[in-house]
Order: sequence, then structure tokens, then C-alpha cells
Amino acid sequence: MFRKKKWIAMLLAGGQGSRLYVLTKNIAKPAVPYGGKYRIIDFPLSNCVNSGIDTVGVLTQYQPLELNEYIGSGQPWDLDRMHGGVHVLPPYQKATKSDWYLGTANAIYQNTGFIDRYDPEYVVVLSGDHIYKMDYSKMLAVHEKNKADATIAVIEVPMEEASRFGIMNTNEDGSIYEFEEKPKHPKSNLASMGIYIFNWKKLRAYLEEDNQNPKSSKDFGKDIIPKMLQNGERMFTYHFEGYWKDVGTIDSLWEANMDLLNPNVPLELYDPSWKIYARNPVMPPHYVTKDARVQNSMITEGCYVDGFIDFSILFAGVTVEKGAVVRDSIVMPGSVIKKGAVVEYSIVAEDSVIGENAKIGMRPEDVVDKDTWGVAVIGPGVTIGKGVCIKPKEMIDHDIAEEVR
Amino acid sequence: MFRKKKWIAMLLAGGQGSRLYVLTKNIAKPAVPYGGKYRIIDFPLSNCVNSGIDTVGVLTQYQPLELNEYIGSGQPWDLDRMHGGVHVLPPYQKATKSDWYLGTANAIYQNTGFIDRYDPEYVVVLSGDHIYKMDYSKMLAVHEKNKADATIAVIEVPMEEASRFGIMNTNEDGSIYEFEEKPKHPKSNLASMGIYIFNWKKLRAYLEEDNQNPKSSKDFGKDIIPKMLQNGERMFTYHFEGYWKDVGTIDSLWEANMDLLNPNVPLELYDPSWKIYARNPVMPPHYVTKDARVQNSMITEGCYVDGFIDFSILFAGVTVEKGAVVRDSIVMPGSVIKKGAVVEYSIVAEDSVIGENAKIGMRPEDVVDKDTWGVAVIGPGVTIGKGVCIKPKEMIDHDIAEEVR
Amino acid sequence: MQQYKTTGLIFANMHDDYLPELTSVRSMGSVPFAGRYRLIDFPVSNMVNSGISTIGVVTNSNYRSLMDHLGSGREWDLARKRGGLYIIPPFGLAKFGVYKGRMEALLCAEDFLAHTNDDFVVMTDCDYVMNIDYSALVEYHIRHKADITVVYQNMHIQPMDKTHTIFLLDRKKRVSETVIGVAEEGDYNVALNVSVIDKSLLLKLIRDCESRSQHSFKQDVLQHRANELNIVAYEHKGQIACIDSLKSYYAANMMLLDHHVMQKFFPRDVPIYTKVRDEAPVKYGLGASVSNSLIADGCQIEGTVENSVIFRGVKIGRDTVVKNSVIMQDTIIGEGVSVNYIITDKTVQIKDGRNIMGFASYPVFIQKGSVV
Amino acid sequence: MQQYKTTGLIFANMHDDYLPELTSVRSMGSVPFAGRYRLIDFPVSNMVNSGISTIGVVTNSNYRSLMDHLGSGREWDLARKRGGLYIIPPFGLAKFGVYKGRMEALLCAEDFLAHTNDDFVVMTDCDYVMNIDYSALVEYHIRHKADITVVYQNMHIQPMDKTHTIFLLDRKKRVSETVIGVAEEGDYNVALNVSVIDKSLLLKLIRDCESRSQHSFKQDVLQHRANELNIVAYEHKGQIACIDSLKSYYAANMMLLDHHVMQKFFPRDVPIYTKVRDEAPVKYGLGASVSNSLIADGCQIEGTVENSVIFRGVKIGRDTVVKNSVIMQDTIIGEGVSVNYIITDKTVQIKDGRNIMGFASYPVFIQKGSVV
Repeated sequence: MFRKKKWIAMLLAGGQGSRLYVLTKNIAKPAVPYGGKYRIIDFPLSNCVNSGIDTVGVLTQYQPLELNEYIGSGQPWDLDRMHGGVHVLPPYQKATKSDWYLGTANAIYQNTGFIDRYDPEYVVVLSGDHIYKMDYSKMLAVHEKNKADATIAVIEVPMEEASRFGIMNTNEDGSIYEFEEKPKHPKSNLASMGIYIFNWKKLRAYLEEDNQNPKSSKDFGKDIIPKMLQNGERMFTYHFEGYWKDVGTIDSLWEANMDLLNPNVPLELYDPSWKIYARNPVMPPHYVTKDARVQNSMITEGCYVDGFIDFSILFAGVTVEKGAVVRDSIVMPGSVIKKGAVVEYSIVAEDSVIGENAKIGMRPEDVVDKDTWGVAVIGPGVTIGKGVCIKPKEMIDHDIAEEVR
Repeated sequence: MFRKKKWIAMLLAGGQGSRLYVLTKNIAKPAVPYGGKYRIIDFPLSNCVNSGIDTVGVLTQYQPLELNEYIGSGQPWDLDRMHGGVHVLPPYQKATKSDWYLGTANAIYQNTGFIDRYDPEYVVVLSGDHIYKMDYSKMLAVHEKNKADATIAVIEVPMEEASRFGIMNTNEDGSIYEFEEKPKHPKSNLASMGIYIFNWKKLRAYLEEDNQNPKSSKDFGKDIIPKMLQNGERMFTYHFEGYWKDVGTIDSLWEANMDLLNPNVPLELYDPSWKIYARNPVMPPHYVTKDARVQNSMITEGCYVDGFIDFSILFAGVTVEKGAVVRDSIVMPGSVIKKGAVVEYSIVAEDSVIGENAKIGMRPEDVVDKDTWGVAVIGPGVTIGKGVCIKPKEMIDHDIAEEVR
Repeated sequence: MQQYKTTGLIFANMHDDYLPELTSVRSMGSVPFAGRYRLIDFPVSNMVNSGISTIGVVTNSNYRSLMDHLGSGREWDLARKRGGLYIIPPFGLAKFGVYKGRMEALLCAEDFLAHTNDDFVVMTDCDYVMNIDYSALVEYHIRHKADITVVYQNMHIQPMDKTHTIFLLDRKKRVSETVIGVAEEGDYNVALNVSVIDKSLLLKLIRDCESRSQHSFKQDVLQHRANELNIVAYEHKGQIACIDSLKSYYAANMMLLDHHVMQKFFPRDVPIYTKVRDEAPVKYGLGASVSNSLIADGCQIEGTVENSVIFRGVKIGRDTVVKNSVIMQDTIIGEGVSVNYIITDKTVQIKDGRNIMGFASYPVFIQKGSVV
Repeated sequence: MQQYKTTGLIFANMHDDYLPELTSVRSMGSVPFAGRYRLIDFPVSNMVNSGISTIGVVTNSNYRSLMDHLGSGREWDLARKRGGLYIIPPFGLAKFGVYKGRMEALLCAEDFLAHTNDDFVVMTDCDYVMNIDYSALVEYHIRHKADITVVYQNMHIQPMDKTHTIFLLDRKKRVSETVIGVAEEGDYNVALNVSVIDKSLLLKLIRDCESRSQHSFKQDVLQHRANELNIVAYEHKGQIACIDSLKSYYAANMMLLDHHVMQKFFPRDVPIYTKVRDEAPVKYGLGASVSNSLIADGCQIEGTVENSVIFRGVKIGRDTVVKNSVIMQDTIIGEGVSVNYIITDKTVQIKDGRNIMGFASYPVFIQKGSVV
């Protein structure tokens, strides 16, 4: 029943994303909402299907319930196939032993059986943590042209930031001679994007060997790539140009959302030839009242806007009542901003309620001590009482009752 | 996005089924093939959809890969729904801790979040180990009529076998006053079928309490049911009449298959109003040659029969070459019985090859010492060489080369 | 859970003639409405929400866009192995071509009906928009031991409203007479073109009408068989919108700008499903100004929008003002445009600097694909 | 992976007139074949196996059973958001009704073709059964820089075979002439009614033929435009079965009893997909005796079956002998029956003790639903 596939993708979606704190308390990082109607994982999944990959294994481990439910049969991404399609792959018990995934490489290793069913020539390894649009088939074409054993997508980063990334040092032909993880003195500014294409037979052998090595941390970047380089395998880079953003922290998640409102940022969501697919809410068009004011913002279905929205992103089913102000902020699905509340430089997670005249966050220009400033975060399902004031940089994961005067 | 459901089913499919030995080395017990084109789990899944249950959680733990792949989107069972449908639920890591399922009750407890999403009034708890056709909606009607907190399906077993089962002792109105697990001196012959309907709110409370109890084995039969009885909850039986068989051992699996060939056994697969759904192989009709002989057997698509088949079940894509004999046996998908081979009282698992003139198993009447007799089992993917003789009761999990003379 | 087993039957082409502007390229059922829906989304969603999962859609002509829209029925959770959505087109069987009246259309649906296991059939057209619980209707039908139950709403109508069917009721809500059009202005019980009928009776009537060459359900069944049959009326008290002309179509869209009306059509817990288009959220530019408007996903708005319904994928340029208008999907309006009281069909282009103006009572209609 | 982007177009009603016994209740495409298939399963599966995932099925009449069979295309993995299976029925658009010739049929498909992003179109009828790799055909088409590539097989035909189209080829495999029927018995290059054409050329030809009131692809394109166009022929060397009469239909089924022929139609790694019916395996009773027969799932066999093709869900009673016959789905044959050289359509019932006998050259046909 299993037919050979030329290539399949394995998407690492297991990370807890602990630097997103309250936003990932109950969900895995790839399930975090982004851009008004998406979740982070919609980007790699849509990239796969748009690139012609019809078989994707999603490796989950941490709080996968919501992610499982979200991916479902894969239909929203056109990945509900008879042969292939999207499959969620959690860790499992075997007859002899039971292991959680120990590292990125181990997660792939434990699913060798899954991959072998499709007998692919190439395996694309992706992570579920980044926002970007990329045609993996172009990368594959380069991989094939180079007759490479592994190809690693790289992006140029500012030289002064290079020491925060895994840096690839390459020869003129694009072949890699050295990989340095967060080098103090980087030799190049080509940062690994965590996107790999491997010849499956080759990778399979390295994974098996790595699994035998008790000292290995079983990670692609730390173990597999250096080992392959050391053994002189044909390793090449693929230069990606375009928007690419890790959304691993509160600040970067906020920024990545705000980038959508910046006409100079090259991340186009309205391109019919490269749609980003998502599970769609079943809601009517959004309604903007007579008294509302909306500028430079993104608003989606099911919203009711009676207040002032500026430089903000409202997700599905958000209500902003009369006189409320949402500025430089992100309000996730189903949340309610009550009358007269002011939300500035904040992320309000799903199904939260911001009480009347409450004040969430603050503009940096209104803060005296700039060190105390940062994006305020209201966790999912939290109710903030009438008139309550939440300071910049605060992170709230429990209800706060109305201030008693 | 989640609408309230009246009832949902939770199917315990985590068991290793270790008494099926080589047959469950790489697959979970519910994924074991049965009846020519089914797997065991097709029965409870089809019962669910035929009873009007459209939301099923399948709790997996042991070797779930094949089961996951088999269940897929749930389409074969009409369980690929926008709201509800079938969901595979493996254990997972939470922010605070990570647990494998500890017992049947714990498996349900760990998926409280999944169940709560549908806010059901009733939860049906099923196991994936039995072959039977049952209309759960009739059981629910009895549950509702009795205003019960829990209803347990029971079947009358011969009194002399009652001590092998969990026995329900009931009052005249069908209410249960006592539950005895494998009693030495059974007071009744009403055996629990491992099929429960609970009021979810009530069950939820018991599961939470049970989870706090470090002495509990976290099992429905051992902990939850006795505790509920002790507390005087309204517990009733539902009398089931019809075919019901645990297929937990090689012998019972063999028998349950053979039962399909017995016109006196009330398990009807040809009833259009209660179809058993399965993932269908994509193969043409089977072909029976001029020289073949087929009697009292079940044969399915993709088979090529050039030999003698008697009292046997051939699964999809089996080849029986000229002069080969298959008698009182089960041959699972894709296996080949070569020329002149004789297979008697055997189970040949998937993708095995029985070499020319090999002899697998034996009829009991041909065996002198009856204690040495039993069903012979050839494990999946095993090749038995030309002329090799496999004795009754043997269990082969590796290739055996041609005998050198 | 559905208590009584009911099949749904939707007539997608009935009343195409009311709205020639919009139905020259599509059936009544596929007329766009409310920013992201088609009229047929309402009866299909109502059925699904009422537990009806076997639905036949009877089509006659111009149904390509309807087939594209409904697809396999997946968005309504109707892509089923058992039951689900069936399109019943003309010429599907050797004996049937394009139909004349409803009873003839039902002849095409006879096979479909005979194969369902259900006891009742809910039949509906697409010309009244509503969010209605058909299971309450079926229960009412059973409780009243009716042969046919018809749905009405009491409303004020004018003598020239020739499109309305009126029921005269006795005290027990039995239909004593069915009339088409009225002589005097006043309040009447107006048919919403929804009914429920026992399946066995329907099959009998289909045969009976065929052998008598009777084509019309209204005339040949509701009017002429009023004495033989127990025809009972059921009042739908919820919000409705009647679409029987371009004017009423425009008015129905404008009604939705009252958020209370909108919520009656689209309560959160009884959703209306439609085809997914995978559009991005609406992007409002720096100069955007929007008030009292309904805006669907995929739009990019740089200008001013007032009192309008904007469908999916519309672009509105800088310094453009759109007022009191219904702008259908993928319409592109350039910069410096001013439009007022217009209806654009799909994929219209309005170039930079154009001015188009209609009246509230006579909105200007711009045909599908036009470039202005 | 598919190298060249190709759309598929299947004509489901072409040649209905060859097989009036079976097509009075269905289209050619939905004629049952080989125990569990319909003829259309072959072109659809061939396309899917060749990487073509956007497929239009042009229908004209009698296509209800075809729609039921194809459904959303799920069994062929064609229930896609992008591409997938499209049924193109008559009266789907205002301007088109029932078509006369292939070029008129293509007029209905014009919109569908215009919306695909593909460069080539593979067109096929359902009257030749084969397992063919269309991607090799498209590569051949490109390599030969052809405008149209037609598929043929060399076979021996009689002058009375009026259904065959013959290609006269030059050395470079260019079609110098297309003729319909031949004057003398002999070996000829016979059209298999499969072709590939550049999409842009096809769209041009559709318009061109419309404005000249030309309806036929064979006459108006292949014959009359042979000089303007570079028409190249591609030989299909694989197994085929031609279905152009009840006699050849019977013979095609009987061919399958040669297991080598069967394997050519159904190689393990190039499967033919069909609608799933969720049947149980075949159950053979104690007195069953079967030889040289093809038996589909869901059958219950108590009697004797020889040299026959038995479709899904057939029951054959005790002491019954079925020989040299094609028994279609859900036929019920009682006890003590003897039949030889018969073809039963779907859901036929043959009561206990009946005898029916035809000849190899003239099999007896029993209509759908008959009780004998």
C-alpha cells in the first residue's frame, strides 16, 4: 500500500518553547497563534504543500493535544492524502523499551520506520518555530545539482548578530568546510535556518551510528552535522533570501506580528500562488461600527470593533467595545476588550477578558525608566478586572479582580 | 469550535497483547488482522459509527505506528468529521510532568482535556480486544431509563467458566450490588464485557480522586468500579446477547476466525445495516484457477488460488500455488504458499513465504501426543525454506532456510 | 442528536427569475450574500445544525458555480460515506431532462428519496434567508399529525408583491386556503417556501402528479389538494430576509449592518458554514477609514468605506470612498474612486478616478467581470 | 513526480450507442467491468498513476450513476483543495445544454481548462480498457514537437468494424490520414481514442470549431486539419480490451480469466482504484466448487461456478451451476439454477430451478433489476 516517494518532510514540533512562558503553558510552540488567523506551524506546512511535498511527519512530544486537534486529518493544508499526507508522530512504547525523544536527531531516528515506509530518496528536516515562505523544491534542485549528501539552508544575518546563530563557513562553490555553533568570532554571516535536506540512506546510517554513541546529545546541529563534516560528506548551503524570523521569545513574537503591518517587510500573505493555509474559523465577516476607528491593522472574521485600533492585529472573534483602545498590540482569538480599556504594546492571549477601563501595557515613550519597559502579556483565559492596571513587561497567568477602592 | 456532544467513546487500544507473541511484536493488539479483511479495532470502531457515536478517542501507547497509519483520518469508518471524528491519543509531556498511561483509568484520566472539549453527558469506554457487533445506543437507552451513573455490559457465560471473568452480581432490577474479579465461587454467570457507559461528570470526579490515590492501580475493573459500588452509585448491567469473543491468545484468535466459517455462529458480516468497515486494499477480485478447489472458506480481493483451500481464511493478496494445501488455517495479507506446501491448523502472519513442499502445523488427529499439539504460528515477514517442517504449536519469528539433505 | 430521521431537499434554481441580474451566470442558490456566503449556505447549514445529514440539492441549469461551491460537502461536514450531500442535476437519468415545475423536479429526486431510510423530508428554496431549527419544525409536524407542514411569517405586504404565497389559516393553524398574491395591502401569513412532508406521502404525490401531468407544488398540491390533506402551518418567528428582486437583495445586505440583525442570522453557537477560501485577514492601510461596514477576509483597504458590505478579496485603493454599496468578491477598486449605492458582481474592476452613483431605491448593478 | 503539467479530460458518454443494453441506464463510463470496476476507473486511475491530479469528466446524460460512483474523487486521492476531480455536466452554464459532438462537449469544458495552470491536456474516452502511463505519452508528445499526439495499437480488423478509426502514418509516425472504417480485412493502426494536445491549441480549436459550427474532433480536427497541424501517433503496446458491442464486452470480461492478461491490466504496483463498497470477503459454503473464475468481495457461493466473472455482492445458491457468465453486482441466483453464457446486469434475481442458456457468440443479457 505504500508507494515510493521522492521526498518527504519531517517537522520537529516537539519544543516546549519555554521562553514564550504563559503562551505555551498548555500548547506546544508551533501551535501558538500568529498573524491574525494562523499558527506558527501553518508556515512550514504550507511551504511543504506549496513546494510539492505531500508527505509530512510532525514530531510532537510536549502538550500535543491542541496541535493534534489542529492538524487533524491535514485537510486545511490539502494534506489528507490516501498515500502520504500529514501524520502526527508522538513518542511510543516498543516491545523492548520506551523512550521520549531525546534530541532532534533522536526524534527522527525513532521514526525510521515511518520514513522507511515511503522509501524516500530525500528527507527534508524542518522546525516548527519559524515564520517564513520558502520553496523547498528550489532547495532540492540545488541539492541535486550539487550531488550533495546534505544541504543546509542559510540566510545572511548582520555580522554583529552572527554570534547568536549557528554559522556555516563555506568554500566558493557553496560547500561547507566548517560549522560553528554561536561562534564568538564568526568567520561568516551565513546562519543556519534549521532547514536540512538529506539523502535518506546517508542520514539513516548517521542516525544509527549516533544512536549507539552514549556521549551524543542526539541533536542535528551539535552531533549529526559536525560528524558528517568530519567524515568529508558532500555538504552544501542553500542561500535563502527573504523574510525569516524565529519567534521563540515574547519580543520576537510581537515583532514578527508587527512586521506584517510594515509595508517594507517582504512577507506577503496575499499572494494567491503561495497561500498560507490554516484551519479556518467558522465566523461571519467582521463588523466595524460607526464610531470605530481602524488604521494600519489586521482584523479577521468574527471580530466586532467599536473602539480604536491602531498598529494592531486582532484574531478571529475578538470584541473591542466602545471607546476601548488597542494600539501596537496583538489580541488572540475570542478575547474581549471592554469599554474604555486601553491595551498598548501587549499580547493578549486567547479567550481573555480585559475589564472596563483597565490599562494593559504602556508605550515606551510614556515610561521613564526604559529598563522596566517591555511587552505586557495576558495569558490565555485570564480575566482582568475593571480598572486594573497591568504594567509593561508583566506576564499575567491568573485572573486579577477589580480594584477595590 | 467545539460543540457539545451527547456522548463520545474512548477506546482503550494500548495493550501489547503479549499473549499473541510474534503477531504483536511490531503492532498493537487492536491492529492484528482478523476475518479476511479486518483488524480487531474495526469492530469497536464500526460499532461506534453504526450506533451513532461520531467522536472516538483511541488511546494508544504500545507500537502505535501501524495503528495510527491504519486509522489515519478515520475516513474508512466515516469518522473523518469536522466536529469530532476519530482521534488517536498517545501519552504526552505536560509542562510539569510526563507520564505513560499507568492503567485503563489513568489513560482516560490523562485525556480529561480531550473529553472536556466535547462536554459530553456520557462517555462510553471500550476496549480494542474483542470481536462483537453491538448497538451501543440500545445500551445508552437502558442507561438513561435506569438513570444510572454507570452501566456495564454483561454477557452470560457458562457457569463453569465464570471464574475466568469479572462477574457482576445483580439485583432483580439489574442493579449491581457486587463485582467480583475472577471469583473462585461465582454467584452469577454475568461476565463484564469491558464496555462501560458513564455519566462523564461522575466519572471525572472518580478519576480525579483515583489519581490522588497512590495505592490505586488506576484500572476500571480493579479500582473505579469497586469504588463506585462502595459509594452506592447507581450501577446497572446491560444484558448483551450475541457473539462476543476475546482474541487475546493464539488459540482464541484462531477460533474466532474459524467461527466465521461456522454457519451456527451468530456473527454476520454480510448485513448491510450493520457493516463492519475497514481500510480496503486496492486489489482486483480474487482468481480461482481451473485446478483449484475451495470449500467452506473465506477469500478476499487480490488472492490467487491454484491449490486446495478448506476451512481456511485467506487475507488480501495471498497466493496459494498449485498443489499447495491450506486447511483449518489463517493466512494473513500478502503471504505466499508455494507449490506443494501443506499448511494445517496454522496462522501465517503477513508477508510470509512458505517454501515449496514445506509442512506447517498438523491436524490434531495426526498427532500421537495430544499435549504437543497446538496451532502453529509463522510470524510476519518470515520465509520458510523448501521442504521445511514446522511442528504444531511452534512459533517462528525468523527465517528458516531450506533443509540441506 | 436528531430525534426523527429526516432527509433534506433544497431547490437551488427556484425563483432564479426574481433576480436576473445575479442569476444570469449562476443559480439562486449560489448568489453571494453577507460578505462570504452563498444563499444556499443557509439551508444547508440549517439542516446540518438540525441533525439532517442526507441532503439532496435539485438543480436545473446554471449550476456549475453551485457544484464548485458545494464540492464534496466537506465544509458542512457532509463528505460522508453514509448520507451526505447529493447534487441532483438535469439529464442525470435517461428519462429526465430540464424540469418545469417543482413536482417535475421532484421526479428527478425520486430515486434519491427512495434510497434514504428517513421518514420525513424537509424541502426548502433559497429565496428566504434565515437561521432556523428544522428539528423543531419536524417535531411540530409530528405533534400536529400533519400531512404537510408549511412555514410562514406574518408580514406586511403590498398588492403588487406577486412573488408571495399567502396562507389562510383556521384556529388550529390548519391551512384552509393558499393564495398567490393579494388584492389589498395588509398583514398576511406569507410562505417562506419551507415545508416538511412525510416521505411516503411525498413519493405518492410525485407519482400522482406525474400521471396527471401536474407540475406545481403550490397549485397542484397546496391549492388543489387542500381538502384531502391535513396541511398545517408553522410560524417562524426569527429574523428573515426575503430576496425577490435586486432591490430587496440590496436591502437584505444593508440589514446586516444592524449588528443585532446580524447576530440573529449568525448566532455564535449555530454557525453558518461556507466554502473556505484560505484568505489572509483584512489589512487596513495607514489612510484607511471604515465605519458601519461588514468586511470579509482577504480584503486590502487603503481608502474610506461607509455603510457597505465588502466581500472576500476586495481591494480598495487610496483616496477612494465607497459608500452604501455591496462589493462582491475580488472586486478591485482603484485610487481616487468615489462610488455610492452600487452593487458590483464578482471580479469587477473600477479604475482610478471613476465616479459611480445610484440611489437607495435603485442601486447601480455592475456585471461580473466588468471593467469600469 | 510529474514532470510536465498536464490536465486530464475524460469523455464519459462517448460511444454510449455501442452498448445500448448497458447504457440505457448509465453512461459508458459507468459500465461495470472486471468484477468490481467501472470503465471510467481505468482512465481516472491511469491519470492519477501518471501524476495528473486535475481531471475533468465531461458528461452528457445518464450520468447520475457516474456521479455516485466518482463521488468527491476520494478513492482516487482526488478530493483535493487544489485540482482534483471536476464533473462537467450539461446545463451547468447558461449557454450550454446537451452536446452533439466532442468539440461541442469541449465548449462546456472551456472554463475548466482555462482555469488550470497546466500546459497539456490528455483526452480519453472509456471504450478501450488499458493500464497506460500517460506521462510517457506526454514526454513523447513534447519530444516530437507535436501539436496533437494520438494513441494507436496495430490490430487485425474486419471491414464491418465501423467503430474503428484508422491512422495512416508516415515513417516519422506522423498521421498522414485518418479514416473511419476500412474496405478490406487486415492489420491497421487503430485509434484507442486517447490523445494529448497543447492546452493553448485546444482552446484555440474549441473557439475555431464553434465559429464554424464544427462538432467532431475526428472529422473536423483530425481529418480536416491534418495538413495544418503536426499530428503524431504513439503506439501503446500494452494489453487492451475494446468494448464496442455486447459481444466484445462479454469477450473482454472472459479475457480476464487468463491470469496473465489480468496481471497486465492490474499490475500490483500500478493499481486501478474504484469506489469502496465495504464488502465482507467471499464466503464459500461446504458444497461450493469454483474453477477458472474471478470473484469479487461480498459474494456468498454455495454452488458451482466455472469460467465466470462474478461481481460484488452476488449470491449463488446450492446445487446451482453458473458457467461462462458475467454476473453483475448484487445479482441473486437461487438454488438448483443452471445458467450458461449469460450476462446479468445489476440486482437481477434468478429464482430457484430456472435454466437460462446463451451461446459464446450470443450471450443472453438480463436487464437491471429483472426477476427471472
